[in-house]
Amino acid sequence: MDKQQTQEFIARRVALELQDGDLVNLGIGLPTLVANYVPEGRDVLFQSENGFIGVGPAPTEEQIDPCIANAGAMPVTIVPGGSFFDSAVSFGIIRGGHVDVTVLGALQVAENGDIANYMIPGKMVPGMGGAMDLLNGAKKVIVAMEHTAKGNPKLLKQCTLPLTAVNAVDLIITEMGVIEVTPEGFVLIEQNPDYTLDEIKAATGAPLIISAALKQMA
Amino acid sequence: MDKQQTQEFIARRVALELQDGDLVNLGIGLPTLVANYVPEGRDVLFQSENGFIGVGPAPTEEQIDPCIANAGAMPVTIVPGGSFFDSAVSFGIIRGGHVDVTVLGALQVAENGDIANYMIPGKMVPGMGGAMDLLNGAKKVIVAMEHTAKGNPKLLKQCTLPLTAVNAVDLIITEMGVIEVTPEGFVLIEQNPDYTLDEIKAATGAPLIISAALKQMA
Amino acid sequence: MDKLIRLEDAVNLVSDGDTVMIGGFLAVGTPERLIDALIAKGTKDLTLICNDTGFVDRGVGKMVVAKMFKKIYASHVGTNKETGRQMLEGETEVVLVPQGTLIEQIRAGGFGLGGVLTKTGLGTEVEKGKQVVEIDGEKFLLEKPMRANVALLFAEKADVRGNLTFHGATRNFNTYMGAAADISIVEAGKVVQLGEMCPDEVVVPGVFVDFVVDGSEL
Amino acid sequence: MDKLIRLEDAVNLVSDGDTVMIGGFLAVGTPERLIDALIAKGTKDLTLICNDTGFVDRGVGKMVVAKMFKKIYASHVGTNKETGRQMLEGETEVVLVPQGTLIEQIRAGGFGLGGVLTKTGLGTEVEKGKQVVEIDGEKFLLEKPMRANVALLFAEKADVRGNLTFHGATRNFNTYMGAAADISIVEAGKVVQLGEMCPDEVVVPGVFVDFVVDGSEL
Repeated sequence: MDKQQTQEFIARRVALELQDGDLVNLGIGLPTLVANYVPEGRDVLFQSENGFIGVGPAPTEEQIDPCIANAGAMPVTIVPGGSFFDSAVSFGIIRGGHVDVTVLGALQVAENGDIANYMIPGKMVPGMGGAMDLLNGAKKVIVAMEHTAKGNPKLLKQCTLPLTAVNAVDLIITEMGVIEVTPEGFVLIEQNPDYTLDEIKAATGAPLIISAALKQMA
Repeated sequence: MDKQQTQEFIARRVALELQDGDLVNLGIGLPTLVANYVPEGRDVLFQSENGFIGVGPAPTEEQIDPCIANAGAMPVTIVPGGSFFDSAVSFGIIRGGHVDVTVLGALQVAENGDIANYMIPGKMVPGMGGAMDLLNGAKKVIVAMEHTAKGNPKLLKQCTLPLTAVNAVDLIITEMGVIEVTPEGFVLIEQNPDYTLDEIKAATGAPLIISAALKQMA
Repeated sequence: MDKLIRLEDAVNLVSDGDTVMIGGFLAVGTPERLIDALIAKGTKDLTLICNDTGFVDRGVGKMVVAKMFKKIYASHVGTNKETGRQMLEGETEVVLVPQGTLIEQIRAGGFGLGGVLTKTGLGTEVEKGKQVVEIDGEKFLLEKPMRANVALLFAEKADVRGNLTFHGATRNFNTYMGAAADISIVEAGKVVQLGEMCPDEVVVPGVFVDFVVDGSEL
Repeated sequence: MDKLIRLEDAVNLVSDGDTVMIGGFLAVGTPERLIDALIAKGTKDLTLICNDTGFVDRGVGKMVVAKMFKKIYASHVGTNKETGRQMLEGETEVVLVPQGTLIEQIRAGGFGLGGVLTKTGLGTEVEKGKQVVEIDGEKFLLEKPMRANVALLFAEKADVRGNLTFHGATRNFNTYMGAAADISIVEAGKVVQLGEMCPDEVVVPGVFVDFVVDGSEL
């Protein structure tokens, strides 16, 4: 798989996690792709933290409205039944636990659910945007990312970068598999058959428990 | 003066305190009458804490809209340029210091500005409604009331009833005069010539300083 | 997600012993049909969170007369003599809460905030038993978030997704109670279909609304 | 109170060294004309409070390029390389604030609340140097209110009293910054006369707006 195929593979698997009636917030980058793979007939609404519920598909040239953009400043549309609101309501929705699922990328995830995804000191300091609020407030936090960065593990015993939130991640979905964050640590519950268990373990910087009910990654 | 004339006399004097551009919140009862005496040409807006700015005159029979009532549940109108909002915004306006003047009644006012106006334990316990927030948040607090209750002073060295707020009152306007609450205590700055200074002092339950610039009550 | 529900089914969502938030301000913006149906059903031992207790024959006051509450949180109960009687005779516990504090406590409960820091109530009986937090030398009262099992709300118009709009002074507490309750039910004066409400027009997004009763059919 | 003001007079309300709040989210809902006029005037040593720093050629980012800020509070600066350069080279101090915390701090500043109690940022660098308050055994970070000398805002439509309405995702921080600033100036896409805006339609009441610049005339 090339990078784009890898990202699409991950996004497709994440989409299966979304349940009927869910309100979902997608981070920038790979997570945004998830919207393209929501299973047919499943009623899912997307929130954009800059101020609306009901993020729709990209507009046609004629549909573009400069006032309707997502949290990454990309032009989008709003679906029927959507609504606009301000940042205070938007983060009331997020902080108050009204978002069912958030899907975010990460630089590092620790086996206790700690996550680092907003800065590399001295190098890249974009800021946390809404990520800290999402990680604290969303009912379920899914990290969608490539398993390693330039061959280095991103799933670790402890994060070395500044944390975005402690104890926040529930599920990690990568091109290698689906990993639950449990009190016992990382548990592999689905395996991409393109990778052996040894390969996945080698790419993971913390002990990886293999679920007794391990399934093939959908 | 009978009771009604007394109340109108007080309300008329209170109205002179309102400045051009002021946002004003009027309590129930006597304070409500103040709206009738705003000096010609003075641009004053009234806030109703149940959720709007721009309280207008009482509606005609045909104008009555059950959704437009003041904080005392009396039908009112809204003036052009008015706006409706919820209680969170309404008390953001109040608590945040955006109300220039509030006019409230009182059971007791102490010489340090303490005020009691929401309950008589065991007898009358209506509740504070928005009064505690108004007393803490409004830029200027005017108490409009009769000077005594059944002959008993309401201006006291200390309140004996449960307080609505401490150190909150700026000005007291009664049928006898206009009294400033200062660090030195009550200062009479205007006198209703219908009462002698001795009568006013006798009706006041705390020392009353007579201003060197004492004026006749307008 | 069509959120329409029949009135009979809606009232079955309220159980004996529940804490209920009910919108409205002196019976303006109160869900009268939901209240009537609850009274007919005879739910009991409820705890009420509401701005006031309305009138004996209007608003939430009808439920007071029907003795449905064991405890009441309100800012004002003076317009309903039955509340006063029950309170003074010890039949019902009444906790008086400043209006601006009450709406912020509800907002905090719905928006995932740890509490409210306000000067309102400092130095009064409201302060008793509560934590005072000093911030940069200034004192603030810490008021805790409020939540409920069920919220009963009124709106002028709802769409089938539960997006709401309002007319006049009916917003009051209706805008935040839905966020702060496990289940929120809106009695809408009118219901419109998906896409018939402009997303710019929405005052309360449907994420805070679980069920809508079409008031125009009652 | 007609609040209309000319663009030239508006920018003279901002002084060197001021703290300015500027509405908008990645240049959606940003007052571009006010920004251009400020840049032309050459104000300096400002402290900025804004969701982000936009782009080098759009939104508040143009002011970053013009080196008008000595300090910046924002949730995200990653879309503007010049902010990153100034930050890493020590030219401009950048304080990263979680987005949901930032809007609540502004709301608290405008609404007279003592602070914000949130779980967001606990266990991260955001927590450093801040008070942690324990409420019923749960920990919350105490974030202080924010205020500014001047707020520069954008709205789709304003009436001459400063009542505002919005379109699309342009509300973001524009709804609360006016309350939190000593002087607030709105660049409105369109201005309507007194009585031409329905009071039900108002999103931000004019009490939070001091001046309106008619953007349709620019």
